[in-house]
Amino acid sequence: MGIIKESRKKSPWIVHFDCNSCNGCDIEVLACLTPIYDVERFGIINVGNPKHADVLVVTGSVNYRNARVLRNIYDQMPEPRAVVAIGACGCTGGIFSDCYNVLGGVDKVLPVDAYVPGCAPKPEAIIDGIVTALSRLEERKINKNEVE
Amino acid sequence: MTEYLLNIDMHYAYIILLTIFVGPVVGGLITGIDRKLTARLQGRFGPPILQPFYDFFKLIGKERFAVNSTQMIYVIGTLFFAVTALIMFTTGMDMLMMVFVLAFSNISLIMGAMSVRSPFSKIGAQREIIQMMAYEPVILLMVVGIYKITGSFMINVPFNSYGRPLIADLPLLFFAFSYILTIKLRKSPFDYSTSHHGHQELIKGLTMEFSGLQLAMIELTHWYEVVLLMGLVVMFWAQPIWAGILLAIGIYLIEIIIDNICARTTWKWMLKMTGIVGLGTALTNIIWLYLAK
Amino acid sequence: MLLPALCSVLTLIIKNKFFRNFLVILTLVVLVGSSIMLWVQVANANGKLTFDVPVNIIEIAGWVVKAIDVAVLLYVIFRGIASKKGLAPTLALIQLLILGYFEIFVLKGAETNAIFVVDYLSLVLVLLASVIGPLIIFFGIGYMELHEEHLHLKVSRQPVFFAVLFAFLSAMNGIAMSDSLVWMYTFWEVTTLCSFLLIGHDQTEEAIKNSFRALDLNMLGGVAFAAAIVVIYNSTGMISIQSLIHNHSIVAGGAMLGVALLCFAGLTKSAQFPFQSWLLGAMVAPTPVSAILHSSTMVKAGVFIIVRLATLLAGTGLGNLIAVAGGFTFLAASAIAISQSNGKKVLAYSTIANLGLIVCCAGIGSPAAIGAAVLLMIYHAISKGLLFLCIGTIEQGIGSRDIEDMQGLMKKMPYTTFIMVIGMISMLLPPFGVLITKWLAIETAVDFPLVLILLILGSAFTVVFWSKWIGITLTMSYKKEYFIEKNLHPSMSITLAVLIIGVLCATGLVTPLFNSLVKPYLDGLGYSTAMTLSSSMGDLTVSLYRFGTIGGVLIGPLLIVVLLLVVLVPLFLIHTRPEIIKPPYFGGELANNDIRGIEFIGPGDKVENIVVHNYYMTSIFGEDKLTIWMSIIAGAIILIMFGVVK
Amino acid sequence: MLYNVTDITIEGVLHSAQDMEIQGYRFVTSSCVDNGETLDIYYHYDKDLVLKQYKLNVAKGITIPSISKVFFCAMLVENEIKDLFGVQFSNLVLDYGGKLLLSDGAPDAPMACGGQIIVIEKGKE
Amino acid sequence: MKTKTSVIPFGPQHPVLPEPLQLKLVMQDERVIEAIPAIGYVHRGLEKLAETKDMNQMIYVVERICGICSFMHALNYCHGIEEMMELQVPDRAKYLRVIWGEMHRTHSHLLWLGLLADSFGFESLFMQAWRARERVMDMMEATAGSRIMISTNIIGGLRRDIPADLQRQVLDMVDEVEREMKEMEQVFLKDYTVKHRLVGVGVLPKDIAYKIGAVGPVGRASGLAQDMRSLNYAAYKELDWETVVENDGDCYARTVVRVREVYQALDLIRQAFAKMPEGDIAVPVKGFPDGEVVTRIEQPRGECLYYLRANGTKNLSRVRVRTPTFANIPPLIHMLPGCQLADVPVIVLSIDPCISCTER
Amino acid sequence: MLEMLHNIVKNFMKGPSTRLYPFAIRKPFADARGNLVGIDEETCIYCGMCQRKCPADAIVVDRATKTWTMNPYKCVVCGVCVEICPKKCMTMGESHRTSTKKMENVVQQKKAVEAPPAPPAQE
Ligand code: NFV
Ligand code: SF4
Ligand code: SF4
Ligand code: SF4
Repeated sequence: MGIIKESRKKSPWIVHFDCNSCNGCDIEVLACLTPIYDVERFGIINVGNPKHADVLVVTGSVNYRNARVLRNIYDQMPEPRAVVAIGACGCTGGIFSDCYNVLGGVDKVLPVDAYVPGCAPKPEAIIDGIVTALSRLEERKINKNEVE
Repeated sequence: MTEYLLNIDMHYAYIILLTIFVGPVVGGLITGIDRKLTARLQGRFGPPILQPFYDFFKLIGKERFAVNSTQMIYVIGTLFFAVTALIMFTTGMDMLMMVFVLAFSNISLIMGAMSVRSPFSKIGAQREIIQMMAYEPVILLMVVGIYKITGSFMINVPFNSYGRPLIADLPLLFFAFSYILTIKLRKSPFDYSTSHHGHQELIKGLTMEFSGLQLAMIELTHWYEVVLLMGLVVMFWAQPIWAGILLAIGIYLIEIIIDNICARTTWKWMLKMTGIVGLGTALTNIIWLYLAK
Repeated sequence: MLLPALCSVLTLIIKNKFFRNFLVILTLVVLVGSSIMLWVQVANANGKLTFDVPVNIIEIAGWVVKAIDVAVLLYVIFRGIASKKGLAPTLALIQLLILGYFEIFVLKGAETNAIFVVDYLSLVLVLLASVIGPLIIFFGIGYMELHEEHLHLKVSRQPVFFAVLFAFLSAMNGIAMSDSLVWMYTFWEVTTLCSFLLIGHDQTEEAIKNSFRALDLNMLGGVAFAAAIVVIYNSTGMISIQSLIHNHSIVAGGAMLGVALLCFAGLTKSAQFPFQSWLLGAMVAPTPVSAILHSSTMVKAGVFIIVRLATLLAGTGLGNLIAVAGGFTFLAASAIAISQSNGKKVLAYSTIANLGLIVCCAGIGSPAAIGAAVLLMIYHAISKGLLFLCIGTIEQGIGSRDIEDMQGLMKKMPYTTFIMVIGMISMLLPPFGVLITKWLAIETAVDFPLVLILLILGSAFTVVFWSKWIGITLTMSYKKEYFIEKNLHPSMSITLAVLIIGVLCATGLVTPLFNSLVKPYLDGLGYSTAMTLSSSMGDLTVSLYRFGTIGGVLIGPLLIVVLLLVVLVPLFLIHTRPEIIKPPYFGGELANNDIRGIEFIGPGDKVENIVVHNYYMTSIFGEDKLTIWMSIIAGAIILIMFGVVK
Repeated sequence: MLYNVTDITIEGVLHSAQDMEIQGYRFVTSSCVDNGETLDIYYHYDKDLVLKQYKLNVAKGITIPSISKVFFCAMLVENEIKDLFGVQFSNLVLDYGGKLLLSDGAPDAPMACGGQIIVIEKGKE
Repeated sequence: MKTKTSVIPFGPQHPVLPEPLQLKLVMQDERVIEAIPAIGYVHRGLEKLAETKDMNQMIYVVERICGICSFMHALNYCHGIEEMMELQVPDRAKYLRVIWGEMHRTHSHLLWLGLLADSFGFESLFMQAWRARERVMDMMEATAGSRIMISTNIIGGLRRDIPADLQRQVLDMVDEVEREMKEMEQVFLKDYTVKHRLVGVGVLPKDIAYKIGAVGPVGRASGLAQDMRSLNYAAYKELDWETVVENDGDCYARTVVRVREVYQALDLIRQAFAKMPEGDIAVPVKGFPDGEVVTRIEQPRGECLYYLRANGTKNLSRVRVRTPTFANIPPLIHMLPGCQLADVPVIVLSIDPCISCTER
Repeated sequence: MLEMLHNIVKNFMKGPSTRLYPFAIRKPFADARGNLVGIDEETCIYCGMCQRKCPADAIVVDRATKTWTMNPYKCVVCGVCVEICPKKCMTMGESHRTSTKKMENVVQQKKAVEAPPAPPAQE
């Protein structure tokens, strides 16, 4: 299935979830979609719906409340899927890692495939990050859950 | 005529095969060009033209998961009936029946969306029903208008035997049809039930709960539908055929432009406007035909 | 025809349940058998079976009939006065007066020598009444048991119930076959009375109120009918329907008023706007009653008479107006149905709408339209009967007839739901009969722009309420424990099965059906080349006499595709079976991985239930808003109708 | 510096709010500070860009009357104080039950003094 | 007939909400009859960090309350401490603060205009707004070294100056954005479909707006002439500007207010450059503050209140932030009931919600 | 409805304004804070000033082993350390740090001392 494998890399649809992000990373993710950076060149669309998405882009650190949401969104994405953690917060919690309501980086909850450092990372860096994560999309892991 | 109809020979087999296989290629290309052009209109670089196909193949290769085990049946239903409608079109059958079959395709999708408990897909389905309520009458009136001047419901008549371009007699109906084309193509300002860009209150609405292969098939259905709708546009200027194709290209361009210069409105507004503009013009045209007789 | 009447008496007497049931079943079988026999006879008699009876017997029978009639009217007056309702007795009184006047002062000589004439149209009605009717009664055996259980009745009122039902059926057969208007009128009144009794069967306050409403409106129709007889006889000297419809020239003048009056009676009986309210009220009755009223009998009697007169209506102003009235009812009822969440009411409105469509076709009166009307009568009867029974079953299952409560019904009562969904689809989608007739209707209505628009808009609305309903029943909730369809009474499940098979067969056999029932009728009317629905090699084409083939579908090539699909789809489905079942998307706040997809975590971390209802758009299509306006418009149309015939 | 500060007692909370409402003040917000044993709660009001503060000093554990009946917008900040300082409010119009900002797993009343800063990953560096 | 109501969760993950905010919507058909917001998805608890980070480090923390109004948070914080310590910030720094502050306002409003366009499905307009915004971001990077967290505020002044050649570039940017804004204004304020989505939607009458505590553009669109810039901070006293007020109180009025504020901000940048004196950009800070202070400044979304309490050590004992969105959520609860589902995103966005600000 | 037409036609005529990153990389602005590259091991005196001033606690300076460890995934690129360093031995790069699949610390050590292998920042 060469063509499918090839296509996977050419059409990574993203779903963006803002955990504890301060919006800085957030708007930089959105800025990637705008004419100046236009990630649709790579087939990237922000679909907003985990069920359609291939790449989960997470900005910000994880707290007690959004951890369950993050988990749930990830659960609803079909394999193959990748997770990109954006910004210092997404990677480790950054400047907030000492806060009482911060669990830490995204990797506390999900397996992360690419870490994008910076605060806030530039759109260029975010594009890099998504591209880095693409290799994860090539292989398709099957997670056998119960089938009704 | 009856002879012609009843004669099932290889001729049909070829047409059917051609429809099934070439249809989506054309549809996909149209979508690709649409996306590229849209990007350019927004001052972006845009995706490659083959992007829809990448998307399609990627979706096929995704993990198959569903919210319930019946979803796939509805998806097959919608795909099948869309293909059937297109086949009915290419083999020149009854237009009215084709419209019904197309509606069935749509209803199948609605059923699929309603078969899950997700609020977004359910509300999307409700809106889709409302949209259907808005555009079905116009399409039916279009069919009637065509019947009025050609004396037949058969699609092959305007293509083969009726000499004049339909648009000469049905300019207003053509306008009404282009108007609802925006609804059918799910373009702004009428993309209520699902939009190309998921940034609306229902996210992806109708297609919310379909993923992977199912979504790919819905996309495929959409391509067939696009081809069919464009075919209907061509029908308005079927002789010479290139004029019709030019017409279709022109209409599609206008659709893209409209998509880019309009905000999404609300369905109440759509109902009102389709009632006034769509039905109004279509009716005017038909009444005019009656009077002209 | 006498058989059901006899049986009616018997059931009344026999108190033993088992024996009664046996009797009911027996009668049913005989009834079905005899109606099929009748078909054979009709076919042999070249489409017109006349029962010639010696004059003296007619005399006697005539007196019997008149006696029945007077008895009915007196009973109505009695009941009306007993429960202090003024309108119905008054109307009954008027009828008595008219009738008396007619008998004494107007009528001269023998009425007609053939009291019963069965042509294909009558045959259709007889078949409907005595095949679907009995089936519904059969269903009623199981249903009524449960029903009475629910009501905690001490003394079973079933004997009365079945007796009335049978009386009803015999009256229906009477309507279908009588040739004399007077006879028909009698049976007409009997159906009115029976429906009154049936609607009031549960004896609740609402039931009684509604039964009187039904009585009032139908009595109004009865007055019209009675008046029609007088008018027609006065101007043409005829009282035989057959001679009436074959004498276009005679009915030109004053008799047209009579025809209009007959149509008026038909409109009331078929619950067209503005007379729809009785049919809606009839929903309080036990479900088999609604089913029987809506599908095969009562209302069908109404449209029957209009279809009967269709040849007279064709091309006249009256006909056009009737078509408009029908089309308008179709539109209005469909629109209001959108705002209804009570399943039975939706069905009721849909019935009204479909009857509107039939009336509309009859009003157009062109042969193709008549063909469509007859076909629709058949299909509608089967599908609607089925749907009513389904909803009755469901109501007993889940204790509600509200559409919203049917969420996930597919998991709760798969058998019934499956059948019901097919039934609903058959009302809506290709390739089922109702749609085919709708298609025919549109194709034939193409010369009447106003009617056409009404039909087109109406069918758009139809799509809305059906698909909402289908959608909601198909919603899946995931737990097996929801299954509650354990002890379905055999009579109920069998009936459903038979009916759904009927729906499927009738669909698969459109052309044979058309050719053996409808086309002969059209031929009998003298439209031999009027319309053909040919189906050589499975293709369906419609030809109209003026245009030749105007439309058609090549079923052949499609059939190949379908066959391929039948093989491929299961394979495909197996191949693409979902690997995982996952809950729906709730914006990320799904609670406890709830696979049913009901719970989400709301504000303050509280677990709450998601509720999604269908849209009813009450602000646009609300019953209370539309009914008045629609009724006013419809009333106006009817007034104009009488204006036209003047 | 802080100007226009008036001290009030717990009885004066509602009264001062009603007073402010009558005088046409706008409720800006309240701020809570933990002094160890007691809490300072400031009610900030504004009129024509001039701030006016009421300062309430209460011991911990005392239920404070909510002013959300007077100023609906106080509902949010009172819920927040409830979350972060563990203060109870009576008659809240919309009560999130201590779950406005925090979820299960998060520390109780984290902003209250003596509440340990939860140091995650400190040792790992 | 009994009324049928649907209950659905709107968010927290939802593409029209760039940030996690959940609304529990109770609807009848598509008419919302009740809306209850749930927040807490972005709560970090950074006010507590004041106890471990010293007051200088705290600048970078409060700056990261929000990536859109980051500079303003730092400004408010620094301004508070300067007031406590009675520091006299050099004039040039004051003007520079105005410039960066207004650049932030410009980009924030452009961002909002884009998101608004997106919320009613006007993708090309979204693209245009964000393209214009990108020019501001470029200048931010050129002048301060970073696009979002420009981190130029320090207690007592600023870290960075804007040299003359950059000033010219910034002015070019101002001209260009103004040009783009003129084009977009036509669409935002005149386009039929856009007006159809905005006019009369989410109406907040003046008295209710005041009572319920609406601030910033939301308040100003309802006729409340309150703009914290007329308080004495930065150099706004020396500049010539007027509070933008509209009276309709609907989403359209809010759009108008923000569009006009973009022009106003651009104008203020020009003025500030013209009036900016030469000189130092920071004063040295000695010692630690003591006491308490409340400062308020006008952020893009409205009035932001800082309550600071210091105890004479390098750590502040309390930093309390009340952000404009926090104040604008009650108006949101008030506006949503009665609207259509399709208008929910528009109304939610019309307060320009910034959840990370709200929850800190 | 036609107000936007003007704009999109203009967009179309002007051609895309997209920066074709990564095929064409724009020169970063002067003095941009792209990423904290690291220190000059030889100049650094391992005083720990940067560690104390860093708001994100991203730097750990070990005086004893003369190691300077920085977690680039925690650093918020504020530039405080660069400014505060008494030796001005740190470099702030103008371009951004690229993303990686694993997080790794930047560890720098005075040459004289044996360098321990770089441990991953997190599991
Ligand atoms: N709300 C808010 Fe802010 C602003 N303006 C502020 O304090 O953006 Ni995130
Ligand atoms: S990394 Fe920086 S910009 Fe990104 S969310 Fe964290 S603080 Fe905000
Ligand atoms: S402050 Fe400079 S000299 Fe001191 S340890 Fe850090 S890098 Fe080395
Ligand atoms: S740049 Fe800022 S955050 Fe990064 S190491 Fe230096 S001081 Fe720490």
